[in-house]
Amino acid sequence: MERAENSMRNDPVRAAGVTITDLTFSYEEEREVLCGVTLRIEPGERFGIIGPSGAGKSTLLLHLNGILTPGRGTVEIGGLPVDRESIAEIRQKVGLVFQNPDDQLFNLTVEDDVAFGPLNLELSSEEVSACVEEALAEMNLLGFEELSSHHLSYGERKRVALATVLAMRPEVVAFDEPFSNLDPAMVEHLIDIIGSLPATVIIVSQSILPVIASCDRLAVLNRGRLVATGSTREIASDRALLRHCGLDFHFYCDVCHELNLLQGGTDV
Amino acid sequence: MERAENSMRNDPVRAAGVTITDLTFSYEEEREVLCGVTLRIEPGERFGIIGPSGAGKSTLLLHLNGILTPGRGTVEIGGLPVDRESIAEIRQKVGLVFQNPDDQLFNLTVEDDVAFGPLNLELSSEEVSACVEEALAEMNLLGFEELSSHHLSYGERKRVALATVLAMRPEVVAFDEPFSNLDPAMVEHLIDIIGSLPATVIIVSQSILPVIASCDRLAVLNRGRLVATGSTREIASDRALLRHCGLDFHFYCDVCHELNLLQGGTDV
Amino acid sequence: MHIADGIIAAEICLAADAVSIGALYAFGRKTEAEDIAVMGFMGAALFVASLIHFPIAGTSLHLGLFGLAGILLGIRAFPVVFTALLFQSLIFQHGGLLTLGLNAINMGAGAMAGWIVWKAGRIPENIRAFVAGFVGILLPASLMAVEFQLTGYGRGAVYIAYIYSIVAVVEGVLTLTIIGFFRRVKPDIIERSQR
Amino acid sequence: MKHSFLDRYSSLDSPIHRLDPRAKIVSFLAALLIIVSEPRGEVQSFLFYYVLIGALVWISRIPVRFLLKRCLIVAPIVLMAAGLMLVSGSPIAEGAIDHPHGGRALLSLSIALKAFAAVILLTLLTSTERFHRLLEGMRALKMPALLGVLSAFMYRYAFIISDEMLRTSRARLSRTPGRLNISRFTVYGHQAATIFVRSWERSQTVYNAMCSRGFTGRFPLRTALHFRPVDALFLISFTLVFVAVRIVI
Ligand SMILES: Nc1ncnc2c1ncn2[C@@H]1O[C@H](COP(=O)(O)OP(=O)(O)OP(=O)(O)O)[C@@H](O)[C@H]1O
Ligand SMILES: Nc1ncnc2c1ncn2[C@@H]1O[C@H](COP(=O)(O)OP(=O)(O)OP(=O)(O)O)[C@@H](O)[C@H]1O
Ligand SMILES: [Mg+2]
Ligand SMILES: [Mg+2]
Repeated sequence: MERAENSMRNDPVRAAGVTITDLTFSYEEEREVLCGVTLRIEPGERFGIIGPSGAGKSTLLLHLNGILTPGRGTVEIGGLPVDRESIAEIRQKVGLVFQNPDDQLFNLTVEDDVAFGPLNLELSSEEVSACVEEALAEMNLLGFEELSSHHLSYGERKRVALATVLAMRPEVVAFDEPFSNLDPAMVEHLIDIIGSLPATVIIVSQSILPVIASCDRLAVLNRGRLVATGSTREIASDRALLRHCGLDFHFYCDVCHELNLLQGGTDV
Repeated sequence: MERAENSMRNDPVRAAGVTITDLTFSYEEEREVLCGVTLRIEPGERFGIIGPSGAGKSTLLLHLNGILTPGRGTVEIGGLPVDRESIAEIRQKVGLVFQNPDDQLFNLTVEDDVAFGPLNLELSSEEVSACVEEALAEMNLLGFEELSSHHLSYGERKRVALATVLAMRPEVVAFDEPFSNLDPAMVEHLIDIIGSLPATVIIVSQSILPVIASCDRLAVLNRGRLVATGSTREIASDRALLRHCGLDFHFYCDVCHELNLLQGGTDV
Repeated sequence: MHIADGIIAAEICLAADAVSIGALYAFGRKTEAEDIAVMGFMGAALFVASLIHFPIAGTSLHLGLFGLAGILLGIRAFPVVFTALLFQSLIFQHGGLLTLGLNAINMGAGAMAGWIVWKAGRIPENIRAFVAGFVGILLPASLMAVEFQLTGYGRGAVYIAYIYSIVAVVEGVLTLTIIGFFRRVKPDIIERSQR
Repeated sequence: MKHSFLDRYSSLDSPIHRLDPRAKIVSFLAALLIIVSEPRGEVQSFLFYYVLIGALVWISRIPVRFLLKRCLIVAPIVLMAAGLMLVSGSPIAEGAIDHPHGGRALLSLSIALKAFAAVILLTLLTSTERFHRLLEGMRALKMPALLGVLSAFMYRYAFIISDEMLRTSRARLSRTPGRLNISRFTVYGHQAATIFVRSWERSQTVYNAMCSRGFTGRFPLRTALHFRPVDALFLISFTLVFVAVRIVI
C-alpha cells in the first residue's frame, strides 16, 4: 500500500477555501435541519465536522456543491458563491464522497466508474489511464478494474467511491463518513492519503478517533446548530461538550487501555 | 436510554447454537468467496467475526438464514440444518441485520417496518404493539413511529433496521457491521443491548474496538478462510495475526494515548 | 403486448416508425438536463417492469406502468417509452426493431391517456391514479388488437384486449399505491406532475 | 440482474466481435428489413436466410443454447400470432392466395420463421458488441441525441432498480417465516412502491454524483470507434448476399 512518489501528492496545492454564512435549511416546513450555520474553512485545511446521528452533517455537505439549495444563507467556494450560474464550475472544484457508496456508483465496471470523472474533464486518454490507475492503487483496488461495482462487498464499494472522487483531483474534497465500513489498515492508509491531498479536505464523521487523527480543526454540529469550533486538541479534550452531544469516545480508550494492560503495557 | 426492567431482557434465554461445517461458496465460478469455513458457536454466546473488507463476512451471514445456498458444506441452527424444508422455522429463529439499513426497510413508516416481522409471526395485536414499542424504545426511536424511513438520516435508519430485527425476538441475532455510522453514545448503548439479549449473538464487523467490547470469542476471516478462532483476549492481543489481516487497530490506541496525555492523564 | 418483428405487415410497421420518429423529435425537443435523469429513471422502471411476468390465462403477462409514466412525465413520456422499447428489443428481444415505432405508438398512447386522466381535475386523486394506470395498459392492448385485425388475423385478436383487462386492474392498483406512497414520502414529485 | 446478463457474450473474441458497431448495425438492420418484408406464405427462401444466419452464429461463437433461450422470450406472442392466423386468419393484406389448401398453415409458418430469424439477428447484434459501444455506434449514425443519453441512463438505472428489488426481497424474506399471510398483501404494494421511490431517490443522488464529477450530458467513451476497410467489406458483402437471396429466390 505504500507508494513512495506519487503524482497526485506532488501536485502544486490547488485548494480553495470554503465560507458558509448563516446557512439554514429544512426538508419539511416544521423541522429545521440546519439553523444558522456559519463556518470558515481555510484553503488547504483538514477540517472535521463531528456530530451525533441526525445532526444534519450530510445535509450540510450536500450544500457544498449545490445539490441542496439553502433556505437562507450562502455557501462560497474559493470566493465563488454556490448558485445556479456557477454550479458547473463549483462541481469541478468540489468532490463529494457520499455516505452511501451506492449513491455514487453507476457504471458497469469499476474502471469505467473511476474513469468517468477524468473523462469528463476531457483529459487525454493516457492521462485518464494514469489518474485511474493511481486512484485505484491508492484505494488498494488494483485487480478490480473489470469487476462490476454492483458485485462488490460494501467496503469495496466504499473504496471505489473514494477512488472515483480522488481520480478527479478536486480543490475541495468533502468526505461523508469516509471511515465507516473500512478495515483498520485501510483507515490508517486513508488518513495518510487525506494528510497528503493537495486540496482542502472536509470530513464529516461519527468515527471520532480517525477524525482526530486526520484533522487540524473540528466543529461540532448538534441538532443543526454549530455548538463549537476549535483546534482538534481543544475539542477532543472537552469531554463535557462531547458527552453532551453523544460523542464521548473515551469508552474506546478504555477498551484500548484494557488491552494494553493485557499485553503487558507495550510501547505506544 | 436506561430502561430498568425490560421484558425482552427478562425472557428466559431462548438461544440456539450455530454450527457451520466446511462451508464453501462462490458467486461466480472462478472466485471462491468462502472456502471450507468450519465454526461452532455455542448457545447464548456473543461471537465476533472480524476480517478485512471483502473477506466474505457478509456472504457468511447470508448463509445463516438460507438467503444464499452453500456450494458445499452445511449450516445448522440449534441442530436444525438450513435447507428448503426448514427455511420457515430457520427464519423465525435467526434475525439478520443487514450491513446497509436501506436493504432492510421497505414499509411506509418506521412503525410498519418494525411491526412487519412480529405480524408475520402471527402474534396477537397487543403482543405486536408491545414488541414494536419495546424495540423502538431500545433503539431510542420513540417519536419516530409515524415518519417514513425515507426521511431519516443514515444513522437513524440504521437504528430502525436494528429495531426491526430485535422486535422479532429471534434466538440467533446476526449483525452485519452494527456499529458503523453510529455515534459513540449509540455504540456504547448498542454494546449494552447486545450484552443483554437473551439470544446467541453473532457480530460481523471491522470496527474492532466495539467488537472487542461486546464479544466473548472472536474468529478472524481472511479471503474466505477462517485463519483463527479464540477468546477475545487471545485474538485481540495477537498483533502479528491482526496486522497480517489488515486489522491492526493499535493505531486507535495511539490516538487515545495521545489524547489522554493532553488531558493530563485522566483516570481510565 | 410487445409485437415482435415479422408479425404485423411491413408497410404498417414502417409507416408507424416514421410517425414515431417524428413524434420523438417533436416531444423530445424541449427536454432539460435535469429532466433527463427523471426520464432515464422512468425508462428503466418501464424496462424492469416489463421483465416481471406473471402467468394469467395460459399466457404470461407483464406490467407496463405506462399510466404512471404519463402521470409523472406528461408528454415527455413518449421519448421515454420509445427508448425503453428500443432497449427491450435490443437486449431482451422483447418486441422488435422494425415494430419499434408501432409498439411505441401503442404504449405511448397509453401513457398519454394516463396523463389526460390524471389532469382531469375535481375527481379524487386516488381514482384518477387508478384509472390512469388502468387505461394506460388497456389502450395499448386494444390498439394492438386493432392492428392484428388490420393485418388479417381475424376476430380472434379481440381476446387480447379482454385478457389484458385483468392486468389493467393490477396496474391500476399499483399506480394508486405508488402515487399514494409518493404523496406521503415525496409530495414534490406529485406537485411537479400536476403543474 | 447480473450485469453480464445484458451483454454476456460481448467480451468473447471473434471476427464478428471485432467489427465496427456501425457496420454491424447497418448490415443487420438491412438483413432484418429484407427478411421481414418477405411476402407472407413464402417459406423457401428462409432456408437460405437461416443458413446465412447460422454461419454468422458459428463464426461469432455465441452459444446456440443462449440464442434458443432468447427465442423462447418471443415464443408466446409469435405462437399466439401464428395460432390466430391458423384459426381465424384471412390473407387480405398480401399475396399467398395461391395456396388454397396449405394457405393458413404456410402463413403461420412464415410468420414464425420471420420472427425467430429477427430475434436471432438482434441477439447476435447485441451480444457481439458492448452495449455502450453499440450506443456510440447509433449516435455516430445520427440517432437522435436524446435517445442516446436516455438509453445510457436507462441502462444504468435498470441496475439500480434491480439492485433495489433484490435487496428488499432479501429483507422481506428474512423476516417472513413461512409464506406471507394473504391478508397482508398490501405489503407487496408497499414493497413495490418503496422500490420505486427508493430507486427514484437513488437515481437522483446518482445523477447528482455524476454532475459533481463533471457530467454535462454526454457520456464519454474511452476508445473511439474506428471504421476499417474490413468493416466496409463486411457491410457490403453481407447486405448484398441477403439482397441476392431476396431477389433470386
Ligand atoms: N430527505 C429527507 N426528508 C426529510 N427529512 C430528512 C431527509 N433527510 C434527512 N432528514 C432529516 O434531517 C436530519 C438530518 O439528517 P442528516 O442526514 O443530515 O443527518 P446526519 O448528521 O448526516 O446523520 P447520520 O450521521 O445519521 O448520517 C435528520 O433528523 C433526518 O431525519
Ligand atoms: N453479488 C456478488 N457477486 C459477485 N461477487 C460478489 C458479490 N457480492 C460480493 N462479492 C465478492 O465476494 C467477496 C466477499 O464479499 P462480502 O460482501 O462477503 O465481503 P465482506 O467481508 O462483507 O466485506 P465488507 O466488510 O467490505 O462488507 C468480495 O470479494 C466481493 O467482491
Ligand atoms: Mg449522514
Ligand atoms: Mg460486508
